[in-house]
Amino acid sequence: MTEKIAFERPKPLADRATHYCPGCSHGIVHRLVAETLQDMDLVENTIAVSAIGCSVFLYNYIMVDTVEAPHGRAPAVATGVKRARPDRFVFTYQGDGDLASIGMAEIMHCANRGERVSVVFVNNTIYGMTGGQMAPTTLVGQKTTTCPSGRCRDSEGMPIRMAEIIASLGGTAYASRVAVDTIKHLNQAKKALRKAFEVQVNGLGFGFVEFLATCPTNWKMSSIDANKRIAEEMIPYFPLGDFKDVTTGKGVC
Amino acid sequence: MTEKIAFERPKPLADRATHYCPGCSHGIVHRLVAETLQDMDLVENTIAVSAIGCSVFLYNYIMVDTVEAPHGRAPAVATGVKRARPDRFVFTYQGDGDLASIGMAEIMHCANRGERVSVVFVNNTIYGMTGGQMAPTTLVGQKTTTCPSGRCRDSEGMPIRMAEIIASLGGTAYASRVAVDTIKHLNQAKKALRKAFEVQVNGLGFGFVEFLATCPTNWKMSSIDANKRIAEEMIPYFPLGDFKDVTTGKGVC
Amino acid sequence: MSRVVFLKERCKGCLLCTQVCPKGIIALSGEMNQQGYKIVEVAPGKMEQCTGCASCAMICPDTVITVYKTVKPGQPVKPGEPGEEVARVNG
Amino acid sequence: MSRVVFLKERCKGCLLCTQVCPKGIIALSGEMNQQGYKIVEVAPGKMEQCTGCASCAMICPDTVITVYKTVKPGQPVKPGEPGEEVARVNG
Amino acid sequence: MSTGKKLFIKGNEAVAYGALAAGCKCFFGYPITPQNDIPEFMSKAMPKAGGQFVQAESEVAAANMLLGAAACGVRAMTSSSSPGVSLKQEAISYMAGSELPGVIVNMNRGGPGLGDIGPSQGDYFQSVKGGGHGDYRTLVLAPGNCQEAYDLTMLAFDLAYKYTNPVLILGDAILGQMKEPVSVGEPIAVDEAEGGDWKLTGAKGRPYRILKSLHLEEGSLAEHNLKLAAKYESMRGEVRFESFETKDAELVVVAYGSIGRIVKTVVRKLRQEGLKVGLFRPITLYPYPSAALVELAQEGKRFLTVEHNMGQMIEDVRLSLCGLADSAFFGFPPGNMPTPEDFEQPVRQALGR
Amino acid sequence: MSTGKKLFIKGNEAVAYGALAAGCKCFFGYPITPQNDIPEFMSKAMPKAGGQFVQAESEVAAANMLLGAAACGVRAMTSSSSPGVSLKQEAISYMAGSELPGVIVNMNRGGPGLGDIGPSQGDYFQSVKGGGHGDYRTLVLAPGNCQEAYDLTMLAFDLAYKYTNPVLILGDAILGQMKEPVSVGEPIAVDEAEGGDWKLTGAKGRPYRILKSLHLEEGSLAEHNLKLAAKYESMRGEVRFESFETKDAELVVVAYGSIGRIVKTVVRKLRQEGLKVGLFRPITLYPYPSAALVELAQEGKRFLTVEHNMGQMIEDVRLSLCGLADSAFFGFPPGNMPTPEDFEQPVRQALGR
Amino acid sequence: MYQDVIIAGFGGQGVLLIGNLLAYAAMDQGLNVTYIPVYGAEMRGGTANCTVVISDEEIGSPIIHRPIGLIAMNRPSLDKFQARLKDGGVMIVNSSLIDPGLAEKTRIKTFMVPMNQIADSMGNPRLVNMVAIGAFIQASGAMPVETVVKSLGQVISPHYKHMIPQNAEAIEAGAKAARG
Amino acid sequence: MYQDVIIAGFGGQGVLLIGNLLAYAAMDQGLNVTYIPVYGAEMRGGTANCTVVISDEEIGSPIIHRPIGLIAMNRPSLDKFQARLKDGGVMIVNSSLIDPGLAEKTRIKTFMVPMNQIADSMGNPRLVNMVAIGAFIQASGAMPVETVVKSLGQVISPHYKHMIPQNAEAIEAGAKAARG
Ligand SMILES: Cc1ncc(C[n+]2csc(CCOP(=O)(O)OP(=O)(O)O)c2C)c(N)n1
Ligand SMILES: Cc1ncc(C[n+]2csc(CCOP(=O)(O)OP(=O)(O)O)c2C)c(N)n1
Ligand code: SF4
Ligand code: SF4
Ligand code: SF4
Ligand code: SF4
Ligand code: SF4
Ligand code: SF4
Ligand SMILES: [Mg+2]
Ligand SMILES: [Mg+2]
Repeated sequence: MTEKIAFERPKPLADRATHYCPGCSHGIVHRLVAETLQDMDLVENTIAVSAIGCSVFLYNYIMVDTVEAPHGRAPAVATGVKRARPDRFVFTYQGDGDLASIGMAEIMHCANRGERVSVVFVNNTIYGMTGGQMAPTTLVGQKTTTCPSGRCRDSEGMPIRMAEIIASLGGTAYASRVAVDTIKHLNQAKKALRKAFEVQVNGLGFGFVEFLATCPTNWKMSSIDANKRIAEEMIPYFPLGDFKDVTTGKGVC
Repeated sequence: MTEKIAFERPKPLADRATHYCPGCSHGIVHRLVAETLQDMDLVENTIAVSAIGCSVFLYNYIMVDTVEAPHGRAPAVATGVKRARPDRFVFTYQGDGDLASIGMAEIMHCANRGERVSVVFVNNTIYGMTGGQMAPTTLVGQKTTTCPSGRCRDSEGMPIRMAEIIASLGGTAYASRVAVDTIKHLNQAKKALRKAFEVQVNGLGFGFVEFLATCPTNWKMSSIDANKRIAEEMIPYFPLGDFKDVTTGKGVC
Repeated sequence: MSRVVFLKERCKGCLLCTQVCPKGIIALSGEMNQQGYKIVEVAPGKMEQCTGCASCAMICPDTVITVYKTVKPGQPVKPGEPGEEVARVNG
Repeated sequence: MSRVVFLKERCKGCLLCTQVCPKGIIALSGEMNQQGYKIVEVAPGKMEQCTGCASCAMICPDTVITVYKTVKPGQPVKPGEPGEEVARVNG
Repeated sequence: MSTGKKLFIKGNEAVAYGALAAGCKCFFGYPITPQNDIPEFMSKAMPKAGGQFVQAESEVAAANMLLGAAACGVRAMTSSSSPGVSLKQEAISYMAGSELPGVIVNMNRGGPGLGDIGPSQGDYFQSVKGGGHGDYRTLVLAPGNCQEAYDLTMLAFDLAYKYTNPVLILGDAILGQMKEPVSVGEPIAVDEAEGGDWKLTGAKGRPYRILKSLHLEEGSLAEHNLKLAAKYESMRGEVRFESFETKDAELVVVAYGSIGRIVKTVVRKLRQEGLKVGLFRPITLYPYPSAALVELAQEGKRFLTVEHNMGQMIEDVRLSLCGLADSAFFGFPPGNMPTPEDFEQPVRQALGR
Repeated sequence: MSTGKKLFIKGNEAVAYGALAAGCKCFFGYPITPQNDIPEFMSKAMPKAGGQFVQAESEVAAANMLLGAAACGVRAMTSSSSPGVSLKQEAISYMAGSELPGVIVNMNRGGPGLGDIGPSQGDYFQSVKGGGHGDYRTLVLAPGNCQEAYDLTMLAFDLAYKYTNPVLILGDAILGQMKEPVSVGEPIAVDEAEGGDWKLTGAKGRPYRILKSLHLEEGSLAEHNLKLAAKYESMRGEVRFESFETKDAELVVVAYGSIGRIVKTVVRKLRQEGLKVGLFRPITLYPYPSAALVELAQEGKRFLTVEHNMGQMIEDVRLSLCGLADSAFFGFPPGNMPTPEDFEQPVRQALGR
Repeated sequence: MYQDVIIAGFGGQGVLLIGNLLAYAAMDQGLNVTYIPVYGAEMRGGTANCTVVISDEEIGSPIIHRPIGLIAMNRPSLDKFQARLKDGGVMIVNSSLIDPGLAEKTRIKTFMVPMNQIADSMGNPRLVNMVAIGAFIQASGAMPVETVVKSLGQVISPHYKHMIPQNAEAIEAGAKAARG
Repeated sequence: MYQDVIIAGFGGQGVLLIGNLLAYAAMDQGLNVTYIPVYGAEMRGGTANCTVVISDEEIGSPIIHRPIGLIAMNRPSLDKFQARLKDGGVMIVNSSLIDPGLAEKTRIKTFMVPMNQIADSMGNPRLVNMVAIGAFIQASGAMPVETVVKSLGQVISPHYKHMIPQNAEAIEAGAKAARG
């Protein structure tokens, strides 16, 4: 009988403490990204584009060449990067305020042009970094600091389902929604991430993965309760699955 | 036997020559808008938001209170107007460069919030005013001054179908695509416009009509050929019809 | 007989009206207006074929055309829409 | 017996690992690290129940946990994925 | 200007209370530190006041919503901090060009780029010279304490309507986050007739109106620009400033906003030592209180301009004094938290003691 | 700088040719009059040059694409006109903060707001003082003719890389639309090593790199700002200007860009009458050629600043001359097309003849 | 040597093309030259104009308020620019479309050229602009007519190369008309 | 009358609350007061601090580099701020968490208060901040202890009104500890 390492910190993940709150999903998604880069041997060929949000310090944790984009503009910055260096692997890492609110035009057009970039989208239904304001993804009824009596469908609209919208655009090769709340979902998430990276590497088009994630701090919940909320409240509104996959023909019209 | 007027200039339409090129669809759409305002007795209660494009002079032709929005931002300006004067009737009039390119974030969020405003969207697959550059709606293969060998799917993506995307958003009460090339289509267009206005008046949500329109000048076609292109090239890619109608339940999930 | 009246100075000669007239009675006139556009007309003598359908007017981007429809008294111009009654000008 | 090793200084006590361990062997330790967080442990004597499934490690947002799996020689850690062979430290 | 109850509130909240008191009925926000208290407060307060709060999709959208509400003659406001204010520049230029009133708050943070979330005066140029395109000016008010934040916000709405022009409130992260007692009053009754000759209400019983900045006919934009220039000139009367211990001062320190008050501590301290130093604190940055500076220069005083940036307002000081006196400059770089100790040495040095 | 064939091209095209010659490999555009020739030209030229043309969804996106390409150390450019340039301000501030090289062209049109599509110098403040937030500076080059448009565009790329800083080219609708003969050369071979110590290429065989403008740790932003300030100071050596008939001039007219050349016609005419007038035309607006102006002032000359705006560069002239001389000002309002006749009278008046 | 001219007419009359032609001819002679069109939204109105300045010295302003040369190809152009023409300046008037009575004749040197007739008589109405430029070159003496003819290849696209001789003829015809 | 103080501790220790409490008490006495927290990204790190300035004159700087008062509720706070305290200043040290040996005792007036013990002994560990402020008020003589007690209602939400007496007791306990 020998012993093998069944799990250890992936190498591209810096060996340091993060600034994230206890239980915050960003750490999990970072790990998945780092592992996938490592698995696909992309680390030394990658240029990452970090966005503004709690994950702005992405570059302190995932050790790849990185440029910081202004809030919401990571897909435009990534377009510039990829056009400048078409042979490099390029991904953005964005929150829901960043991507679905201020950055809506940039993500739509980046996807539609079919830029060969991959987008890691962390949807925690809130503006984390700025202290818990309403996001376009905030669920109806969810209380935030700018919708203190809960998001009201009538005046603030419905949460936006980005993965579905992105899937409907011509340049998208792969669009999926995953969650980080259970081991099963984590395994699915990793597969989805790999696919989103692969479509870029294979020149097929734009890859997009939406992660349903927690923000225990601004949800004012324990990590455990926050984690449960993913299954109880988020997945019913934000269904998991692949919405487009050119490699299987799904969602392609 | 007496004689009745079967058609005359609607009163809200100014009795003056327009600056539009011969055969340009903007004139037709203006007439439809003016007629519908008149039919619904909205003229004196209306605040229009004009956008930047060939139709920037909207206020010279449709005689209602009007504010000029920066390029692409008409839906945000309209939001401000409607929130300031919830009892007024508010519409924007926007081109495809304006609405689907630079103004993508604003139109998406205005629709998603369910602002009680109506949007008249004139899709002529090109930047008219600035001299014929590629728009997000430019058809694949269509030559423009910035895609001189024709829009290429691989690097510039597919034409964006706005009516469908808008229909998928929570706050949208009505979203439709019509054309101005035949009398039949014109009759449908007028009905659609009326519905888009009615959902606002009835407080049901956001109303949106996409008009497939011509730009003979920048298409470098005669007006007649341009008109034919609507049926031959545009409608096959941009299907006509209602994509969402909360009054009938269509497209509502 | 119904009839159409062109506001000549507004016509830009785009010819869209010529395409939709079910009677095919609109055509280029050879005349040019002050804007420098060659304009259309209903050829002399053809006006009596006009049905007052207003197709030409509806497709005209420049609201050049007013359409007068001859109707039996009381008959609405379009179903449901009362036409404005005007002095009878022409046969 | 498989086993897990906690990098105590990284643990933030979020308890997510405690929820996913199929053996339920991870729990709060009563100990606090220098960051000021109450951290978790596998209670003394319970480690032998560990299957090396790595669920705890996968859900940990702070990469606190390293998982060592005891395998028969040549058996891959996860199907298709060769595990890195290390010195056998424990039982 | 304000009576009634005294609240212990942040500068951000003081701005929000001031807006409420001025009859603000529409607020358009977007989250950004260090001004989040404003939209958060307004999200509760606006509905209660019978107004509207919208969290816009971006600062670009928020500024354009402001433009829309302004076109209706409804008192409206937006607030942000540095990067967000950069995004509002196009709309501000449009508002100025279309002569629309509205209040824009900038709680200045460290830049350039993402910078940090600490205090800074790095946006002086953007605010005062105009970060947007074209020849236009916005009134710029720079409160130095929470009461002023409240009072000047009220004033900002009046000025916006008086001149049908956007008005900027330029604070910083200190002002926004600091709490002080503030006297707040009940909302004023906004004159129904305000904006009556231009605002959009639907063209009932009057000719229809157009609010625009496009002027294509030959000469019409030039005429418009001359008219605007005359308007900006006419704002000169709105000049405000604070003079503290300048009367017998040898050295006048010029500083605005939070830095002005921090310098005041230094002035007090040095005065106790018998050093003849005073503080000149511009409260309006546009119009700039040049005439008052000139008067001081004519009295033979020397000057030191102190800013929490690398040198911006110093240009306006020098332009004011041109030919009469020069001003020394001390720039405290954004990214450090300013305290009186940081300015004492430079002031002593300028004093030559 | 340029040899080879002579083309008869618009200023817009000259800029595009200059970019090609400088080894520009990425162009990000968005339509706006009067600069559409640039993206239109580039949409053909870039693919041929083995580069990339992207019509961005907006000017915001175009500027951020520029930021991305710049981060890779690839020579890249974007172009626009006034309202579009307002939208680029946030990204420009980020590029300056992150020390990224890139060229931004502004073919200034009339403002504020939508304004018109004619020439204007209304964006001087935005360009030179910085329309974005925070303390930063961009080099600003103001060509006065098509050959200069070409030459300065080439120079802009070199300066952008020399200082790892954005560089602005400030023209106007006249420069953009005017055709002149221009000598153009073959594209230079860009040094492969350019940007080698910072550019992102994937961290193969070296530590990974971060390009950012966020500095949260205490004092780190301050340090960064001090470093940037020193860099901006070091740009002073790049000063360029043209002196025409200033030697024996009593009056020096200061004017830049298209207005500079229009004034030159006036100077020629008045010289024929024996009037002692000269032209000082700043070519770099940042750094501003203050030292040269000071020299002229020391020779006892008088000054008249002429701009196609309501008064912006005049501040830099006055700041340069401070204490030595004043400058009269004549502002020709944007919205009118400037001709020599428009400036003749003001120049005569300033001459006092 | 200094010459400037405003060339103005309807959008379809080829005004900008002959402005360019003149500029190329000047450039081919080693002269300095600027050309600036009125562009943009105004263009759509149907009238077009451009200004060409030619000089052996460096050129200051490319925009001329009071030109010494004017080609007025239609009535609105005459109305707009005639009064601005400098005393003693040269004006070419398209008498096919403009009532000769409207043209000043004493203050300036006016040449009435029936451009449309001449072009029509050559069997191609689109040559009207070439007639105009021919007349101007002759009347102003700005350069030899052949110089302009030689530069035709630079403004006529290779696809229409075969049209060059006809264009040259039209230039000559215009020059002849100006010669009287 | 002039008093300033930096209050610093772990995020959960209620540092900002007692800063506010002190400010309200000053305000209720008709004094000028400023309060400024360190906020934002730094907050997440787990330490928090705020500065309160009280004066009967107009207050200049709300930010104090060299305070005359310091409440150090944990070790990092002592490390960061002790050296900055002015000579003769007043420092309250939480001796439950901080090794008393680390505190300066001669240059400044130092009061060791076992805040956690005292709070725990009162049956509510969360009262630790009230103990601290009580000690400071007593030690600095900034104002009567009752004034602060009276202002409790302004910082404790109506929902927790019933807790006011217990908080008041903790303030008294702190004051007592400082009295010696
Ligand atoms: C232009 C601009 N506007 C606003 C901000 C402030 N800001 C920082 S992060 C952020 C959004 C954070 O939310 P999200 O993208 O959902 O990321 P999370 O923190 O939730 O992971 C905002 C609005 C900014 N930095 N720049
Ligand atoms: C910020 C900004 N960018 C660009 C422009 C230039 N511009 C004017 S109209 C227009 C778009 C016209 O296209 P479209 O919206 O399709 O309207 P159309 O003319 O085709 O009806 C553009 C890009 C502008 N005015 N402002
Ligand atoms: S605020 Fe929310 S998103 Fe940000 S680190 Fe904390 S838990 Fe994560
Ligand atoms: S350019 Fe096109 S859209 Fe504009 S007026 Fe002409 S035909 Fe219409
Ligand atoms: S009304 Fe009908 S029939 Fe009469 S001319 Fe018009 S289209 Fe023809
Ligand atoms: S459609 Fe109208 S503009 Fe066109 S030819 Fe007919 S009448 Fe004239
Ligand atoms: S590896 Fe599996 S069994 Fe072992 S502690 Fe972790 S979750 Fe439990
Ligand atoms: S999941 Fe990680 S951080 Fe959370 S309690 Fe377990 S080991 Fe600690
Ligand atoms: Mg989020
Ligand atoms: Mg269009």
